[in-house]
Amino acid sequence: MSTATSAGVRDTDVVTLTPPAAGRRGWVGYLTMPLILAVVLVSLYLYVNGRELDSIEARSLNAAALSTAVGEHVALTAVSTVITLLIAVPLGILLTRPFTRRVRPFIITLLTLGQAVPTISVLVLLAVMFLFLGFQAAIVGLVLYAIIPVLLNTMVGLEQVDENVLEAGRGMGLSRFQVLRRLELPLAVPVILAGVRTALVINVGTATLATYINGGGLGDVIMAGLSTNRVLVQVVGAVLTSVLALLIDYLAGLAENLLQPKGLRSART
Amino acid sequence: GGGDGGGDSANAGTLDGAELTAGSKEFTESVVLSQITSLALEDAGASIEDQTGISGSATVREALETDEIDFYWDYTGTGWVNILGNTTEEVPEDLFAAVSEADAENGIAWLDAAPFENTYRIAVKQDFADENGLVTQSDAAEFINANPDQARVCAASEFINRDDGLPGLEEAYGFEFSEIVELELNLIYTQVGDTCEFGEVFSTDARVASNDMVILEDDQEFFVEYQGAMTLRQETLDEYPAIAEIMAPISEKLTNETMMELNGKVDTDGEDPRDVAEEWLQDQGLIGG
Amino acid sequence: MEFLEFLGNRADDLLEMGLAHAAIVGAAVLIATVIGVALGIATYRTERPREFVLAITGTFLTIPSFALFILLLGPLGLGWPPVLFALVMYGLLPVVRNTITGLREVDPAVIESAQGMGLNRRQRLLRIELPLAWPVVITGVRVTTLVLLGIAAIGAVVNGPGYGEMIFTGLARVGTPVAVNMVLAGTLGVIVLAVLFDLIFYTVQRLTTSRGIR
Amino acid sequence: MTQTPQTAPEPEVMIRLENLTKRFSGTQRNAVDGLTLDIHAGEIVVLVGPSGCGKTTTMKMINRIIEPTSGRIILGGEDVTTTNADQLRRRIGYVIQQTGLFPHLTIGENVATVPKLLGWDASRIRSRVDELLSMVNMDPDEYRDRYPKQLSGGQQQRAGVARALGGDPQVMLMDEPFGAIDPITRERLQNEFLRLQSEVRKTIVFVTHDIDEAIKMGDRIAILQEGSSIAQYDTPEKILTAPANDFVRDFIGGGASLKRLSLSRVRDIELASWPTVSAADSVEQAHRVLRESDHSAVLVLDTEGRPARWVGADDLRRGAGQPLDQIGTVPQAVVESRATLSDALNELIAARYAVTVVVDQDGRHQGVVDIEQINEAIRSMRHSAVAEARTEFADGRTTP
Amino acid sequence: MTQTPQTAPEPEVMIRLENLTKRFSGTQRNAVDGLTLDIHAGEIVVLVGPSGCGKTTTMKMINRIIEPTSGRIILGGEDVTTTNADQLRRRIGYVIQQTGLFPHLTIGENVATVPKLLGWDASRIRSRVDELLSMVNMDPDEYRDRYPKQLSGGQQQRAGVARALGGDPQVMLMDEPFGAIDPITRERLQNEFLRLQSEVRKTIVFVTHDIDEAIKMGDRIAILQEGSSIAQYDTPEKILTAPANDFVRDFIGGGASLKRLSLSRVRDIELASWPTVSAADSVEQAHRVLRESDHSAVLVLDTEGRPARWVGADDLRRGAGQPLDQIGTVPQAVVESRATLSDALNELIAARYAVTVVVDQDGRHQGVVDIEQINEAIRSMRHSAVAEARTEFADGRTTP
Ligand SMILES: Nc1ncnc2c1ncn2[C@@H]1O[C@H](COP(=O)(O)OP(=O)(O)OP(=O)(O)O)[C@@H](O)[C@H]1O
Ligand SMILES: Nc1ncnc2c1ncn2[C@@H]1O[C@H](COP(=O)(O)OP(=O)(O)OP(=O)(O)O)[C@@H](O)[C@H]1O
Ligand SMILES: [Mg+2]
Ligand SMILES: [Mg+2]
Repeated sequence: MSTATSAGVRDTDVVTLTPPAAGRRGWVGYLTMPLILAVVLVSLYLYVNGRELDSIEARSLNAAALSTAVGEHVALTAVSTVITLLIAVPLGILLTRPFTRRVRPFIITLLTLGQAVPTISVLVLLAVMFLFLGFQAAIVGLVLYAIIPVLLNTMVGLEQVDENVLEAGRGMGLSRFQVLRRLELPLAVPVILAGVRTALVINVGTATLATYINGGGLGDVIMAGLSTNRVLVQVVGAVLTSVLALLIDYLAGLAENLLQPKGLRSART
Repeated sequence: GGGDGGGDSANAGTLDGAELTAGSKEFTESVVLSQITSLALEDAGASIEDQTGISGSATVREALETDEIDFYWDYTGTGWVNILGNTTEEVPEDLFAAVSEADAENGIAWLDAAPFENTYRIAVKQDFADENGLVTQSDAAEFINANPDQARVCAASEFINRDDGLPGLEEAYGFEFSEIVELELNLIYTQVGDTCEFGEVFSTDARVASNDMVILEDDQEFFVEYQGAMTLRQETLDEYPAIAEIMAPISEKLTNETMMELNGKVDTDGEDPRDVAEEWLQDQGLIGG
Repeated sequence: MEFLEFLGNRADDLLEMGLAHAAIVGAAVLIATVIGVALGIATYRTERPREFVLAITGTFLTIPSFALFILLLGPLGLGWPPVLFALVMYGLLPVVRNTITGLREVDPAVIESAQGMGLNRRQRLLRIELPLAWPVVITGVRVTTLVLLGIAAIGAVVNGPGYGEMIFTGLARVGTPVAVNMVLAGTLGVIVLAVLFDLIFYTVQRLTTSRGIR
Repeated sequence: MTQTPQTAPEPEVMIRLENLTKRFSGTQRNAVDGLTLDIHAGEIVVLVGPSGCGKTTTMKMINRIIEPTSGRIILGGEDVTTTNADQLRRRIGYVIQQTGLFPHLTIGENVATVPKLLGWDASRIRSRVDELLSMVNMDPDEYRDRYPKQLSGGQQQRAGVARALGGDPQVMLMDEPFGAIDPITRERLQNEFLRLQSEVRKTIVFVTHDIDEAIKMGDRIAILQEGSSIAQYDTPEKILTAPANDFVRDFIGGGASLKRLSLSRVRDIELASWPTVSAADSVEQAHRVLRESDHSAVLVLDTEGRPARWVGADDLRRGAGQPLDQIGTVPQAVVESRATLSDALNELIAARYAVTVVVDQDGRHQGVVDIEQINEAIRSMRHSAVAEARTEFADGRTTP
Repeated sequence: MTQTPQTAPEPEVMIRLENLTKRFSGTQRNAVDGLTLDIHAGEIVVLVGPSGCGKTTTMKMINRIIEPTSGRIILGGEDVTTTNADQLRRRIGYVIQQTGLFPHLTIGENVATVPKLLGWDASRIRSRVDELLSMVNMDPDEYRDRYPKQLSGGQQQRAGVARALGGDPQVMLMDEPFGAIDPITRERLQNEFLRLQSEVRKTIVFVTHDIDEAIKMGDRIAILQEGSSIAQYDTPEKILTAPANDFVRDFIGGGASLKRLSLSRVRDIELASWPTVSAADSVEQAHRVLRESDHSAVLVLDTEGRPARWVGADDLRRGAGQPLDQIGTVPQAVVESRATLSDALNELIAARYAVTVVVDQDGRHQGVVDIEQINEAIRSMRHSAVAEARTEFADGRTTP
């Protein structure tokens, strides 16, 4: 009996149409993630500092090397993400317009391939077949890899928008473009952003592979640890990567909160 | 147990019933060595499962320690630095003894090392060497100091980070590469002459020759010579002491030249490592035909 | 020409690797979907757990595969077990994220009427919310499949099954004539699998999405 | 002053709302503010009130889709404010204002939802679905397999009603269920509902903006003001004849008397008599009857006693020699005695002689209704309503 | 037989639908089947018809949200069947049946949509939004910044109407715009609309299920049957008094005569006279007047000529000695001459003496309406409608 009751209460707590702070987290809520990440970083720093580093470890674990790596990593992620968005979102929009119905499956399949090719193969093939290396090559690999999550989510997001709303919009004389910009895109934001955030995280992770082709980034640190079997170095590299991923995801979350129209915030938040 | 006709197969049957797993790193030499070992042990009656081609030194070593594999070939330098966690600022006189002794504490036995020595080297394109008269590392140092615009090096992470690698090299010869292009080890061979003028290579790698490269002579003997040796868990060795006996004569014959040749057959001629190993063993009469 | 010859020579190998690759990715996707959807369902209504799950599954995706495989080698050994495990870990995020997003997008009026009819939590979820969120969820699964097809190749570092072996052996031989062929063959293999998987997904998506919401 | 004098035992209270309050976050006012209301078992209670006054919110609190900020809900004697909401809801059918059909399910599947929940077998579900669709005037074969988006607005609404009826719940909450339906279908649905209701007495809370519908459907009507405060909670008759205040008067709008007429039937009033003759009678006979009365025409009845003709003095003169049922005009304004006074009035005002002929089921003449009867009926309703209201007031009873 | 005799010049045709047909894929029947309809500029045309008969589909074809399967749409003389749809739509306001508010925009932003499109400046938009919200009876300060989901059903609908009015379009399509709104607000909106319409004559196509609304709002009513085939397209008066067929009769439902009354005003009929006396007159005077008439009471007027009292013979007897305006009863049933006959009847049936007193704007007595007047009015409407229909038929003209 009591379980049933508590289940009921929990259930309806969630269901109530007016949660105390639907989508409007308090400052505490907003600060949680950065705080956790800061704590992780500080503990890592203290731990590394407390250890006697041998020359190999010292070569990787110094402020200059690490900040370079982080900087490069951020650049890799940022550039690849921006390019991904520039390609995938417009493409997703195009592919949901009626006039592309015919070519839709082909293009999607084509891009699917880009996603499926192991990034490592892309990098190797670029390097070996085209002698194409470095930052730019890494970007190609990353972009190929991240397009699909964004593209598919863009398309699904756009297709999910309530037909009545679009009809009302068109009925008011909004042009196709205006319907897209003012109604479809804002209403698809949550789903599109889900794809973008997935892509971001994937990019941060995959960017470590750039080290194979002189792309730089935290992959250098991880690889240094891996190739010399210095666990500490590996851990530092990996933790920095994860922290970076979570931080970027967190920022994307903030962006989502900003971009996502308030009227949409799920009542059941 | 008689044997399978191999006349000089003195070991026939000594490993009957042994079930072992062979491991190796991903590069050709490691695989070939492992195949040689497998074939030899099989010849002695063991049955071998093949888990060769594991990527990364650390991975293979971890696999050995966790019983996933029973043996693989490693290098003393790798043992000293990567496994035992030392740096190469001062390398002991007898590296093999030091490593095998230290690693015994981890329960890992190193069989006697083979005569071939695989080590880091810097290589350049043949044309480039000819053009600039580069024969030794010292020539290179001089050239680099004079032509910083032609002083890029392709190297893999391990080399870049080890004291017995790039940092030490530059210090020893008194020069500095203008740019370090960090690449996956294998990608270096195709990039030298393109993205970079100099490349880190392994001394026994057949791809040096096949890609028209020459190795610069280490005239100051900076590079630590890394000997290859088979490693296995002490308990395995205790159980099958015959392994050491079987491998000793084989090891002896593995010289630099031999390894270059065997590697070349795989890498350049595209032969299967196991076939290459078998052919060599038979040619040498080390296993029964 | 040379490449075609190579393909001809290694056709059997390639087919076998393809089956293995498909099998392990298929299994991983299945498991990741079950776990991911379950996690999504368990957390989509409450902010803290939801963010927590997303953070964790996101972190998984950032662990370098090499490091992860070495980590898994101890408990899981070589071959398919560590690969499967790692693939499941990597595959969670897209599924979880899209499940959560899909479920949160369902029209409140519809949920309300389901509630009004006395469908309990589970029934609402299974009969109303999930089917309505399905296009988004299955898109996540599709993304996961594609991501995993690629990552599975890296499983070769612990001797996992699939085209990775071909690719990595090729990589180890760069500078030799066969290298490009091997990498290319392995890559093509993955691509073919991707097309096949995507075809399946396309069909599944069409068949499992109600006409009423297409 | 709240002593309760001996009154007739009240029917069981099915839903009791006690001081129910809801404030939505971010708003200044309570959407529902301390609403207390008893809904008796087997009754249809209609909620009417200005848009935004809290009707939907109240309904949603009853089945706990919205949790009250404070107050209690008692269903069949049991406090359900904190019990399992799903259990509660399965006992309550709910027609949501926005229809809320499940877009991914066909109409048939939508309607089958609750029967499936209840674990009925497939054939029973199927026949139930067909029955419900037919009931809401939708051809099952045509609509069963359509998806909601393929229906017109009114069709969607009807499907929503059918769906809510699926499990045959004892309590129904219906939020403007017939708002988007045309008058003919709507009347059919209303009648169907009332017929059903007379068989299995459900407890129904019904929201509508159509006062006529409220009057027709409601056993009681609650007229709500801003914040769901009750302006009047009473039977339709009382609300029409004795509105509690100006708000109520305004709300029922013009034509309250006319509306009131639709609640009384012709058989309930005393009919006026009108001079009649039989078709077999002679013209002279008719002349005589006419002359003796102060009316300008006589009603000719056929052999069965059914009204056949209006015959006036002129007609008699002109049609001399013809049988009585061949002259004069055919009566147009004829209603059965179960017709409402409103029907009678509608005929009357357009009828010759301003009079409506009343017949029984077999069409036999019963008498006539003229404006006097209507006037008298209305005035007596008024008096009794006022008298009753006074008594209640004197008794210190609040409205139920 | 289609020669068109000289008739008054018809107003310009704003929307002409020519043989418009729509079949949805996967259905057997045409949702709209060869509809031909002329809508004149500046008129409100109300579409009514059974649920699912194709009203919404027709509306959506007019602004090309649904492309017709065949047929033509001519807007202001221009064939728009194939022109740019966006351009077209911007000239047409559209109130969608399901409100279709943009969920991600506040109410203010929703309403501002078209003004923004038109590039108005911020302050003009703001004041327009406030004006429109007030017009639909929603306090701008309270609702401007809410999101659609925070509104009640009726509030959402009103916001939808406000939004459609935003750009002040010349043509409006309104699909059940007032369906979910309470009677008071609805009447206010209707009146507001009619007032606006009398100032700026828009062309409006209006769908409703409320016949009274149709009668009130429509310059013409199109009663549609299945497949949008026209059962009758005529003025409300004609439809009520001369329904074209049984379908129409059924559709307008019971009480057609009563409804018809709401279209005529008291000032349009000849009033009956009733004996009056002045308040200053003596009781004897009143006695005399009463005796001379065949009525049972006299109406006492005050010095301004406004009805002050009903005084019957009894009253005179009992109240002897008192001034006339101190005895008898105060007249309750009083209407102004611009009231509808329906209002008059409503009063009449409940009034003492079954009579409604009619006064002018200043409250001065004009005469009375009793049942005879009503009866006569209805009957003459009937006759003229029938006569007109006959003429039209004889002329070979089809319904316009
Ligand atoms: N997308 C569609 N696919 C198939 N049939 C449809 C579709 N939309 C509408 N219909 C059908 O077309 C007919 C006309 O629909 P429409 O919405 O125009 O009716 P309506 O007159 O507006 O009805 P209501 O008064 O109920 O709103 C209906 O029978 C409906 O079932
Ligand atoms: N989620 C919400 N947040 C804030 N205010 C709300 C919310 N939902 C409803 N309201 C407000 O609460 C009041 C009551 O709303 P409710 O929907 O109960 O009205 P209603 O009586 O059903 O009206 P209608 O007849 O228009 O459907 C309205 O003023 C509305 O604006
Ligand atoms: Mg409501
Ligand atoms: Mg409609």
